[in-house]
Amino acid sequence: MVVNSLAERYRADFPILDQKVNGFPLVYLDNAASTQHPNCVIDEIARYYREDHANVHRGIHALSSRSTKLYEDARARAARFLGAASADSIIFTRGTTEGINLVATSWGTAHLGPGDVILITEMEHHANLIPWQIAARRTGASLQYLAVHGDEGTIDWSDLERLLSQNRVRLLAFTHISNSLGCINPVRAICATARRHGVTTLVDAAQSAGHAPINVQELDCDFLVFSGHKCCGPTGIGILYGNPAVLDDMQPYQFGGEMISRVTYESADWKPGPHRFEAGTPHIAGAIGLNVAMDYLETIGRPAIQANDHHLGEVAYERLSRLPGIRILGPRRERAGLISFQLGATHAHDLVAYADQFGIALRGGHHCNQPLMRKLGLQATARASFYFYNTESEIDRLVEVLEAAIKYFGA
Amino acid sequence: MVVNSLAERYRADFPILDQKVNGFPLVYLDNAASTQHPNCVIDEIARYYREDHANVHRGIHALSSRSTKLYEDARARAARFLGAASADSIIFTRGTTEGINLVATSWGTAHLGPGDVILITEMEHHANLIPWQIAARRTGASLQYLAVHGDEGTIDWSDLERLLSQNRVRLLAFTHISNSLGCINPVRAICATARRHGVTTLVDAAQSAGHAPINVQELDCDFLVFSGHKCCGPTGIGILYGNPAVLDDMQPYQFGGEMISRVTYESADWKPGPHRFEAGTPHIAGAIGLNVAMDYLETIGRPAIQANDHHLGEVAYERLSRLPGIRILGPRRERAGLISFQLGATHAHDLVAYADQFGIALRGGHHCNQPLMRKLGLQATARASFYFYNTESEIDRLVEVLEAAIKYFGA
Amino acid sequence: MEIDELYQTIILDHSKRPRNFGELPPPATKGEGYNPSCGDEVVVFISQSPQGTIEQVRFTGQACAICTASTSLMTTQVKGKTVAEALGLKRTFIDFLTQDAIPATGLGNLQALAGVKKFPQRLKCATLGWHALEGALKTNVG
Amino acid sequence: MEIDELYQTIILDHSKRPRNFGELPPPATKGEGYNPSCGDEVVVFISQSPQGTIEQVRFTGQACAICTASTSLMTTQVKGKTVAEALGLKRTFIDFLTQDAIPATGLGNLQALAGVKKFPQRLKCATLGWHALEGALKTNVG
Ligand SMILES: Cc1ncc(COP(=O)(O)O)c(C=O)c1O
Ligand SMILES: Cc1ncc(COP(=O)(O)O)c(C=O)c1O
Repeated sequence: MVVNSLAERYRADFPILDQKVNGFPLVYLDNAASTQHPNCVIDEIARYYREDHANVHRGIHALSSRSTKLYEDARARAARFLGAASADSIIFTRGTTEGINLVATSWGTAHLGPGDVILITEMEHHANLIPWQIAARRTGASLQYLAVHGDEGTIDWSDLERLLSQNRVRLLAFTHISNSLGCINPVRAICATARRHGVTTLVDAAQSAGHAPINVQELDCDFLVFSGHKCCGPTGIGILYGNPAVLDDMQPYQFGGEMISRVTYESADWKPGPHRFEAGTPHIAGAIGLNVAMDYLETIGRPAIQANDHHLGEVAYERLSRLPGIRILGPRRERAGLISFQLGATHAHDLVAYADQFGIALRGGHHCNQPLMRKLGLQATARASFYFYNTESEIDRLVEVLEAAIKYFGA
Repeated sequence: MVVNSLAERYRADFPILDQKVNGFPLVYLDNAASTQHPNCVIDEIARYYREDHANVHRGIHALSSRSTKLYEDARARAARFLGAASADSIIFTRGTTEGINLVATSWGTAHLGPGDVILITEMEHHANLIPWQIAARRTGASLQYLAVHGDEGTIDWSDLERLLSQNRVRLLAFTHISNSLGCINPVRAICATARRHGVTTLVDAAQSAGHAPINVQELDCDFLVFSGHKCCGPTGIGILYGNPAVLDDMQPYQFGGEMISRVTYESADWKPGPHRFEAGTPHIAGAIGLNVAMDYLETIGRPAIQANDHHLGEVAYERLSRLPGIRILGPRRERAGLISFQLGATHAHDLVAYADQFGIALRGGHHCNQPLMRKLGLQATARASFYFYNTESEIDRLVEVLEAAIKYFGA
Repeated sequence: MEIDELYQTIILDHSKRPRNFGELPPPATKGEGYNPSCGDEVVVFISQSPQGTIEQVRFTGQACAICTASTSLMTTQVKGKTVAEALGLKRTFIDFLTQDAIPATGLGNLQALAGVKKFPQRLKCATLGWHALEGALKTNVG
Repeated sequence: MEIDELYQTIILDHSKRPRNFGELPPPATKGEGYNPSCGDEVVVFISQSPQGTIEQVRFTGQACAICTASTSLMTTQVKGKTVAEALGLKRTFIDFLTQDAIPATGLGNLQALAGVKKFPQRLKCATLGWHALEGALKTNVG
């Protein structure tokens, strides 16, 4: 059975998809790097600049009030999108990377010291790895890893209990969906275990916020981060959710206007709430565009997107696994809508360049997972990643072109 | 003589200006907080999302190459816009505030220590003040101020020589144009003095980059920062220029994808050049929009914009100074295109709310200059700030409405 | 014209000639209100009777017309009330300004601030004095 | 079709059967090239004659077809050249790939990489081996 109902209904909303690349219809399979934008998001950004733009917060004239309202509406929407109890838990960032850096700096500096352990997994994106290496170096804490096993990329989560009992773990940071393995980590169970041990948790939801329903209160995590551009939103904007219990006593990350309460030549103190973490003029148009993107995704429904992802992921796995010499990373079942693979001795760069000549956009490289790639004995993989506007026939097209590539580059 | 040639030629490019606010034609005089956007900038952002968007750098498919090219073209344009010798000196940030925080953290931590002095002026925006308070606290350096004298806001720059001789000053950070006084500091002479003493310089060009020609090689500064949204560009994007001599050995600010060279589970090292300072997916659409904005400003010509600013600034000074009970900050002549004032006992908030009822957008408050306001015995001022699309008749309208406000709130 | 909805005659009157302006000496307690975005500052002083009612109330500060008038009007309303009544009035007043269709029952002159409903940016101005009052009420007499 | 411009027959041939593949023992010097964005890695080994010409050149590594072929072709071209000649050829080659209308004079087989001009994202791949060569040439024999 061919299930393409989401693509049938929503694909036309994405003007960029309706183009030819190198003479072939574009098949955009690089969604894990960045998704595309529906007309409603693009139009709202333009409308905002045409009708409402002014700086926020400090102004009481009409445009400034409108901008402030739109900006704060976006914050309230993000709270609903994540199931947060209050908009005060929502901090606007540039994206996932900045969110994690903010936590590593502001929370890390205050709560980590010699003897403490930061625990992450071996499958973390560089964004959820290097900030912790640096935090460890700065504070004297040590960084430990939950091991990833085999090409399936399994983590033995029962190990977590042991590691948390035997070490003074202060923070557990892990990805919800792996951007190179496509596996889905059991966030709720993991956070529950961490909670029992009094360990603070950070969930990297870069690959999941636009792909699966998320409720931070049910997940019971302390921090959760994602990027707008990976869920139909503008570039340069992202969200950091912080549990009020941890956020309230956190020091600011950057310093400047908007975030202060009282400033003298000698010292300054800070506003309460999320504003403390948003120094300077924020990316107003970004927040406003993200609001529309989140609204759009809610209209489609993230459970439907998730089901579609699973389906496309499994279909891709089935069809790609028949290719001679292919090595696929990640689990066969219950996988996210992305698939990372190596094809014989052909280098990922050549595959991606080849596919591009037929209009197919893949990504090739280490996907910001260098240490994991090295551990798996790989330098690079090619990756196809889907969103709800992709179709099964695009997967067929991918298989066709990969078959041709095998002939082209084969010995 | 009424000189409105720039407004006559360019005002129609700004769709937002053609609207009524509270039944009156909008008179937008809040440009120091954020400027408006010409159609070409808005259209390019939309075009980018409709035709070319993908993540940059890591990809070799067509959309990603186009995005990367557009993004790097913007960097090259910013280098030309600032007269920098190489695009490698240009770092994309969220804005002025982030640029200064980056320098205060990455440069400050490495170069400041007990006994060292950071020198700034008393007229700095919170963005160029609080980061240095924090850097001083973290490194044991001390923060000293060049005094501002009187309502004119004069700084006795001859004092600089003395301060630099008598103290171990490591960094001199100062604003080019003051956002509350409207005075213009002699950047070139200041940087030359600092250079003689081997002092690193940072120029806050938030209020000047879009208003005056800037050539970092002629100014001979080490760092210069500005925000896109204050010069017709998108929100969420800004530029940090760094002199290669200081940039090359600076440590990164944030950590994650795009900025690394080699990563293992134990450690990581960094890419050379500006990429080292741009962790994670950047604000691609922001950089691309800013490119168009800079191009647009170059077409008009910043010398012309500067002359227009001076003219509007002096006209405003003349006409406002006739109002009874007015107190105007900043110099009478050679002023930038902004004017900050207090009107009798009427609080700035009331003035601004009143003006808004007649379609005039002013800003009221401390303009992120709390300590300076306190020093001048003020809590808040109202501020009118101009750009090339403003006209003299808008100043007349402002005067009219302020006269009515005096009657309305007067004792 | 809308501006007159915000600055009703009584508001302009109270802002130009604030009632109960001044300080109270200890053992009166005081509470401060500060609005960082515009610099408004008010300090509210109260003295309580042995029965726990508000005996005297005064305020000082530098603030915009809305803030000054709202604080001035507040002082005229809370005198003689118990702590609980005063805090109840604060809630009613804030609800009146922030929620739709809340009747102005019991608000008296404070109704004059109804215009703030249309100017949400001024909400902080209109409530600053009340927050200072709450501070003063919650300060224990030492 | 454009793809064949990039992967000319000679490129595919050199990528599948790289020439001079392998290591050279000391006192040969080596230079490394690494492209973080895709993981391409090459190591180039050279030994010099007493006259200062390149006597032997080998390379190892794991890289894409463009990088492997370009490095393989490079090894066939620089053998017997002086250090200055080899570095000059590097410059000519890079200019050829990055600038318009540069004639391919003296590039020989290296011309097969002309397709890279249309694929600027692959420039790093095509030049990585040359950077490694430069590293090897500039390493002092200890
Ligand atoms: C002189 C000056 N410096 C710094 C800033 C901060 O700029 P941004 O808020 O865009 O980071 C501003 C603008 O508010 C300014 O006027
Ligand atoms: C799992 C994961 N974490 C973090 C990131 C970094 O996101 P960004 O580049 O938007 O900051 C990505 C995307 O590249 C990702 O896939």
